[in-house]
Amino acid sequence: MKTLIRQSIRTGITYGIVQIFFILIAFNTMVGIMLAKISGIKNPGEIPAAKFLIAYTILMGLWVGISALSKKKFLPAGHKLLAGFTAGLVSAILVGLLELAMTGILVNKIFIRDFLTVLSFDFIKATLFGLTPVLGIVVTMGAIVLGSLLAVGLNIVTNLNAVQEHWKKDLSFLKNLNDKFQRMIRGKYHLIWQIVGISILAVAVIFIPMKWGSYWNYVFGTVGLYVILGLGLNIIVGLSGQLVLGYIAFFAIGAYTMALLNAPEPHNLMWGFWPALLLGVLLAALSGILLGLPIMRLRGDYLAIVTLGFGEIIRILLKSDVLTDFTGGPRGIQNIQGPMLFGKPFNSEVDFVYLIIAGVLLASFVYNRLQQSRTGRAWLAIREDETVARASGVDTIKYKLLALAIGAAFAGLAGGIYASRNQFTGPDEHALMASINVLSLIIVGGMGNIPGTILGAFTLKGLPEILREFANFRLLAFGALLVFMMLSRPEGLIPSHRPKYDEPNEVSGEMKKKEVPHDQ
Amino acid sequence: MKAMKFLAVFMVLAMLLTACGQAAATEAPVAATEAPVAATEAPVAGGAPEACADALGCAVFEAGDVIKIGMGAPMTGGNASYGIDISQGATIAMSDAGDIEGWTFALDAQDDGGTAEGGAAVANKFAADPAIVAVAGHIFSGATAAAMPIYEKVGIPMLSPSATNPPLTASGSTVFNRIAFTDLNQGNNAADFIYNTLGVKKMAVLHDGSDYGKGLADIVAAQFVKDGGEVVIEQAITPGESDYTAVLSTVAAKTPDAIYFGGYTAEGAVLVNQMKTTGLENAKFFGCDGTYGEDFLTRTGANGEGAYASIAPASPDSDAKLTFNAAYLEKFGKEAGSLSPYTWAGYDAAAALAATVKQVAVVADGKLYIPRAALVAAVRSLSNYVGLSGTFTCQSNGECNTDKPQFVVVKDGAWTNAE
Amino acid sequence: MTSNIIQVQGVSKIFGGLTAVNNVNLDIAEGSIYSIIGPNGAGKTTLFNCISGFYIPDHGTVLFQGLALNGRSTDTIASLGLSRTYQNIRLFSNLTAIENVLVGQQPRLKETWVESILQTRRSRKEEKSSLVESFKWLDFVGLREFANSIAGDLPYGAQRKLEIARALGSKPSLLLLDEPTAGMNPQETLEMTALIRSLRDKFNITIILIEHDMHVVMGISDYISVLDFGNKIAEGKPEEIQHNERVIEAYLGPGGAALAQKYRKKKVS
Amino acid sequence: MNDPSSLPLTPKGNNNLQTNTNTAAKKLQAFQNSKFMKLLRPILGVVVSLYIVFRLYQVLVVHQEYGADTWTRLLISGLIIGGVYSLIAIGYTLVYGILFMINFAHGEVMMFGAYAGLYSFWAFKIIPIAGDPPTNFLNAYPILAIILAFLIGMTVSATMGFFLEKIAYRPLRKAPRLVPLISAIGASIFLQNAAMLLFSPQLRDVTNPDILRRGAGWTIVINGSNVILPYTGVFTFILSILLLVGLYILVRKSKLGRAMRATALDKKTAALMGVDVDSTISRTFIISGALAGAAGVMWGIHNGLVYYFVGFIPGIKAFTAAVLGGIGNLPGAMVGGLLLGIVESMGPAALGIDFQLKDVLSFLILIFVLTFRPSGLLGEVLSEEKV
Repeated sequence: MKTLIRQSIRTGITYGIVQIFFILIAFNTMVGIMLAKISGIKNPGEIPAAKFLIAYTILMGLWVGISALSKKKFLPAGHKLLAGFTAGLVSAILVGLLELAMTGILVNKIFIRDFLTVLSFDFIKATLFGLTPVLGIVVTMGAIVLGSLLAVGLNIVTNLNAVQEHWKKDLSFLKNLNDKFQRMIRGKYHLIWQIVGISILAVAVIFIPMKWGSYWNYVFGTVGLYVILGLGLNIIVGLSGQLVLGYIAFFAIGAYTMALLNAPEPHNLMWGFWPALLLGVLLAALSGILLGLPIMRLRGDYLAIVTLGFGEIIRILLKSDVLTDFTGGPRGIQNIQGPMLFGKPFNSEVDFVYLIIAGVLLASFVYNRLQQSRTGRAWLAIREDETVARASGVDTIKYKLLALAIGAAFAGLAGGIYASRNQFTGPDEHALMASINVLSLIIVGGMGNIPGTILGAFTLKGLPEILREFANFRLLAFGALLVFMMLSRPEGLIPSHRPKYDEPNEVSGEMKKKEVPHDQ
Repeated sequence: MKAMKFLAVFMVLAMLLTACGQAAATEAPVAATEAPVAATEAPVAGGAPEACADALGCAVFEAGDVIKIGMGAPMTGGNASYGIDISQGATIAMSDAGDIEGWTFALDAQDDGGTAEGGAAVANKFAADPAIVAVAGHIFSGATAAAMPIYEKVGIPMLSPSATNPPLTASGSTVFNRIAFTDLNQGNNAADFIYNTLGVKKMAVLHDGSDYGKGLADIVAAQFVKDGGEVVIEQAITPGESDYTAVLSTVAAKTPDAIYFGGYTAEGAVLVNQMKTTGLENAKFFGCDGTYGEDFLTRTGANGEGAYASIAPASPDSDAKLTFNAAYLEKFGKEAGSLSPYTWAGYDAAAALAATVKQVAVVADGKLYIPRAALVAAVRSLSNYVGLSGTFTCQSNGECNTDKPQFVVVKDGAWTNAE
Repeated sequence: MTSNIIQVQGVSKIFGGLTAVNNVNLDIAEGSIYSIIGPNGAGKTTLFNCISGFYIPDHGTVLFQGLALNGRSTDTIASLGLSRTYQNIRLFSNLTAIENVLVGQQPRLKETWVESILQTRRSRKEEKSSLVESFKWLDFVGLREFANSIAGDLPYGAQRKLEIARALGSKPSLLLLDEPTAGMNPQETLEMTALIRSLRDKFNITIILIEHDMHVVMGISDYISVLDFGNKIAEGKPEEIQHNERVIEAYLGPGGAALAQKYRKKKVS
Repeated sequence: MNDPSSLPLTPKGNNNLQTNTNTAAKKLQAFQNSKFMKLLRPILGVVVSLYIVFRLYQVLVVHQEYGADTWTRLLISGLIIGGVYSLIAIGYTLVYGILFMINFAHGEVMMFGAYAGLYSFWAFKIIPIAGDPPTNFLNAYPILAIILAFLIGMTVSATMGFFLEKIAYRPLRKAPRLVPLISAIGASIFLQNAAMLLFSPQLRDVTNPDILRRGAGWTIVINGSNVILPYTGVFTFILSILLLVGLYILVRKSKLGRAMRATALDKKTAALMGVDVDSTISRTFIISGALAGAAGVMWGIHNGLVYYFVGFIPGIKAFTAAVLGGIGNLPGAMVGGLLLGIVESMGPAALGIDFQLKDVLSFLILIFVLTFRPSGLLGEVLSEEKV
C-alpha cells in the first residue's frame, strides 16, 4: 500500500517535471495547433483555441495515469484508482505551481523572456486558457486529474497494460512476419512462392514510385541511399568489428568525384554519370585502404576517434581555401548532371528511385554473399577475438583492410548517386552528424543483418520526415526516440541470427540454412 | 534463397512507408484535400480564367482556404538561429499582408537543416502541396541550389532573403530571385571606400569560411589590391568558436591598418573584442552587412567604437522598420536582429511575395485563382519595391538588390552614416 | 621416429626485470606426446607463446620443420601447420560451434572475396568440402549435436573440446595444448586423455602439452620437460622424472625428496 | 569416435610435406605483408617529422614572420583553451575509465553549465545594492558572485550527469558496447534541442563582474609591443589546474576514489568486495558533470559567448584530448588537453598554414601519435578486458 503510493508519487513527480518542461518549450501550444489542424481548422494561428489546450492537458493527465498503472496488471480496482489519482494529483500540483509562478510574472509584468524565451504574456494567458489566473490553474489541475482518472477507467475496462506491455515488448510482428515468409519460401512449394513473391515485388517496385508523389519518392530514395550506406558500415562495424565514426568521408569522396567529373563548374570535365560513379567507388575503396594502413594496430574507441578525425579532415579540406579552386570551397558544386541510360536522360525523381533500388539490391546481394562466405567468417572471427583469429591463420590485416575497402566502396556508390540526384554537393553535407546517423541506423535496426539495416534506415531517415509536422521540435523528438529505442530494444529492432548449417550429403551438395536465435 | 528474405522485408516496408505517407498527408493541412490537385496541373474547366490555360496552371483556393508562402530554413542544428529568426520576421509579414477578398496568407516554414538533402526534401514537399504559391527562401545556398530545379518544374517562384552564393543566379533559373545583398558590388564598393575614403593602405582580410563570408572577402581583397592597396594576410577562421586570439595575434604581427571581416555578427563581435587584447588596438575593423545590427553594439560595447559596416541603402530607422521592430519584440521577446542580421530581409521577402501574389490573383465565381506562370514572371519583374532592408528591383537574372551599399560606423554606441 | 619436428634452441623471454623463460632447449620428436610441467609461474605458457609466435623470444630461435619461426606473424605460423589451444578458453563465443571449426580451416582455404561474391564452382566446392570436414571434426571430438549452438553457451568440457576441434581444422602437424584438462571432472579428464592419445595414434599429430594433472601427464606422455622459474630443470621419460630429486623439490620444496621416499614406503607396506 | 579412415587426414609422412607445399606461397606473401607493415610506420614517422622540421625551419628561420610577442600571445591563448579542454576531457576519461563508453552527451552537460553560469550572472546583475553610486550584487560582491555562479553551474551539470546516467545509460550496462554510445548520441541531440527551445537559439553574452572584464589584463612588454595577459584567462587556467589537482587527489587518496578504481578494474569483484558499484558509477557521473559545469562557466567567463551549440565542438575536442593522452588516464587527459590547445593555437602559425586548418592539424597529430603509441601519450589505464 505504502509502496504503491510512494511509487505513484514518484511517477507523479517525474511526469510533473516532464509536463513543466513541455510547457516551458511551448510544446503544449504546438500540440494544440496540431489538434486544431486535425479537427479541420485551416489556420489556427500562433496560439490555438483554449479547448485544444484543455484537450492537450487532459491527454497529459491520461499519460500520467497510464504510466502510473503500467506493470500493475493485477491490482484491485480500488488500488488502481488510488495509484492513478495520486500520480495525477501530484503532477497536477507541480504544474499548478508552475502556472502560479507564471501568473506572478503575468500580474507583475516581469519580462522573463531573456531567460525562458517562450514565456510571453500572451503565451501565459493562453496556458491559463484565457481564464482568470486562479480559475485557469484550477482548470488545468482538474484536467490533469481527470485525465489520469480516465486512464484508470480505461485500465479497468480494457486491460490496457496488456496492450501496452505487448506493444512495448516488441515489434517482433515484423520478425514473425519475416519468419512466416521464410517458412513459406523454404517450404514444399517454395519455388511457386518465390515466383509469386518476386513478381509481386517487381510489380511493387515498378509501380509504387509512379503512384506516390515526388516528395515520397525523394524520401524513399534518401532511405534507399542510407540503406546502402548502412550495409557498407555494417561490413566494417557489424562484421569485422572496427568502430568507424568518420564513415561519411567515403560518401563525400564518392559525391565529390561525381561532382568534379560531372559538373560545368569548376572543371567542366563532363565524363558522364557512369564512369564518374565507377571512379568514385574505386577512389572511396582506395581511400579506405589508405586510411586503414597506418591505424591497423588501433582498436575500439581509438579507431573510432581517429576515423572521426579523418572524416572531419576531409570535410574541412573540402571547404578550405587551400582547395577552393579545385573543390569549389564552401560554395560546393552545382548543376551536377544526371545519368543517361541508352542515350536518354534518366534523372527524374522516379528514375532515381529505380536507380537507388538497383543500388540497394546490388549492395544487399554483395553483403549477403560475403557474410555467408569464408570471408564473412574471417571477419566475424576478427570481431570476436582478433588475437585468436590471427592465431587460427586468419590474415587479420588483409581482412580488416578488405572490410574497410568494401564498406568504403558502398559509401562511394551512395555518394555518387546522391550528388547527381541533388545536382549539388557541398562540404557541409558531409558533417559528423551524417556519420553518426548511419552508425545509429545500423544499431537501431539491429547490427549485422540486412532487414535490420533497411528497417533502421526507414526509422532514422523516414522518421524525421514524418516528424516534420513537429516543426522545430522535430530533432528533440528524434533524440528522445533514439534513446527510447535503445532502452526498449538494445539488440535492435530486428536482432541478428547465425545461419544454421546442415552437413551436406555427399550426393547432392545442396546445403540448407535455417535461423537459430542468437544473443548478440 | 537468402535474397528473398530482405526483398520481402524491403517490400513490406515500402508499403508501410506509403501508409505513413498518406497518414502524414491527411494529418498535414495540405490543401490537397480542398483544392483539386488536377486544378494545379492542367488548365481547369468552367469558371477558370484563361490565365490558367497553360502548362503550369493555377493554384485554386476555395472560400476559407489559406494562401501559403513556403520557407525552407534551418530550424534545428547549429544554424537554427537564422532559420528561426527569418521565419519569425516573415510570419509578421504574413499578418501585415492583409487578405485578398477574405483569402488570408500563412507562412509554412519547414526545416531543411541548411543542407542540400534537406533543401530538396522540403522543395519536393512544397511542390506536392497545391496551396504553396511561392517560397521565401531558401535561407542557405546549399539548400537553395538543390531546391531550385524542383521549383522550376512546378513553377513556384523563390525570393531568397539570404542565399548570397553568386553562382545561384548564374545558372539561368527562371524561378530563383534574391533580395540578399549582392556580394560583388558590396565587396568592390567596400574595398574602394576603405582604400580611398579611409585611406587605408595595408589591410588584413578575414572570413568565416562560409560561402557568404569567403565570397565577400575574396572580392574585397581582389578589388583592394587592384586599387593599389596591400593585403598583408588573408585568413579564414572557424565559425562557431569564441576564441580567435591566436589568429588575431598572427594578424597583428603583420601590423595592418585595418581588418576586413566577411562573416556574421557572432564571430565579428568576438573579433572586435579580442582585437583589443592582441595588439590590434589601433587597427580599424571593417565588417559587412552580416556584422551590422543592434546586436553588434550590445556585444562589443566600448570595443565596438569606430567599427565600420556596409549595408544596403535603407534609411536605417524608417518608421516602418521601427513598427516592425516593436512588433517583433512584442511577439518574440527579442530585439529584431538579435538572432541574425536577416530579420528584415526575411520580412521583405515574404511581404514582397504576398504583394506580388495580390497583383496576379484572380477571383472568379467564389474561387481564388493564382496563375503560377504569371506569378513567376511577376516576381522576376519586381521593381522599386521599398522594403525594410532596401529598395528592390529584380534584374533579368534574379538579382533584386544591386544598389550601391551605404557605409556606417559606430559612433558613441550607435550606427551612424560614415560618408 | 627420429626426425625432430620442432627444435627450441636457447629461447629466453624477459619481462622487465623478470626472466620468464631462460635459455630453454627442446628437441621434440615427430609424432610424440611431449609434456611440459612445472609449478605455477614456471614460464610454461610463456614458452608456448614464444613457440606459437605470440611473443618474440629475446634470445634463441624456434625451428619448426627446419624453418625459423622468429618474427613470423602468428597467422603465418598457423598456416605452416602449428596450432594451439589456450589455458583460459578463447572461442569465438558468439559464433556457432561449426562456425568456430570452419574458421579454424581458414589457412587451408583458397577462396578469395571475389569468389565469395560470385560463388564460383570452385568456391562452392571448397565451401562444401570444408563443411564436410568440419562436421567430421566435430564428430571426432563428440560435439556433433552441438554443431549449431552458440559456442559461448556450451558446457565447459565441450568448449575445451571445441577449441581442439578448431585447432585441428587447419590440419596441423604440431598441436600445442595448454592445460586441456584444467577444471574437468575425472570422467571428462579420461575422455580428454583418450582424445589426445587418439590424435597422435590415428593422425600422427605431434602434441606438446602443458598439464598439472600428473596422472594425465604420466599416463600419456612419451617425454617430459620440467620448468621451474623459467629454467628447464629436468627432462626425460615419465618414470625418470618421477624419481628426479630436483623435480620433487621444485614441487614439494626443499627436503621434499625425503618426504616422497617415506610416502612411497608407506604405500608399499 | 568414428572410424578414423573416414577422417580427412593424410597418413604420416606426406602430411607435413603437403602442408609445406600448399603454404609455401602463402608463407612468403604473409611474411612480406608483415615486413611491409613493420616498415610502414617508421617511414611514415620519418617523412612527417622531416616535413615538420622543414616547415618550422621555413617559418622560424627563413621568414621569421612572428616575433616573440606573437609567440607569447599564441602560447597564452593555447594554454587557456587547453586548460578548458583538459577539464572537459577529464570528464570523458573518468566515465570511460569505468564504463568503457564514450559519453557523447558530455559536451551538452557542459553547455547547460555554461547557461547556468550565464543566467546566474544576469540575475546577480539585476539584484540592486544600495550605495553611492547604487550598484548591483554582481559588482558589489564579485568574489561571492563568482563562487555562487560556479556552485550553481556545477550543481546543474552534476544533476544532469546523474540523471543522464540513471535514465539513458544504466539500463544498458549489459548491452553491447555500441548501444550506450547510440543512446548517448540520442541524449546529446535531445539536450541540444531542449536548450534551443528553452533558451532560444540566440547567442548570449556573459556579463562578467568588472574585476573580470574581458579584454582587461596585465600588460607585459615583449620586444616593443605589449602583450596582454587577460584576467579571465589567468583565472580560467589557474582554476582548471586547481580542479584537476583536486580531482587527482580525490581519486588517488579518498575512499570514493578507491571505489572508483576498483570498479574500473573489475565490477564483479569490486561488488564482491563490498563496493556499491551503482552508486560509485553515478557518483563518477556526478563528478564528471560537475567538472563539465565548471568548464562551462569558465567558457562563458573567458569567451563570453554562450548558446545551445556551444558544447558540441569542445566536446569533440575534449574527447580527442582524452584519447591523445591515453583514455582512462587522468594526467593523460590533462596533458592531452594542454597539448591540443597549444597545437591549435601555435601549430598553424608555426607551420605557416591557414588557421582554418587547425582542426585538421590537431586530428593529424592525433593520428600520428596513435600510430606510434596506440594507447595514447601516457598510455591507457584500463584493466578490464575490453569487450
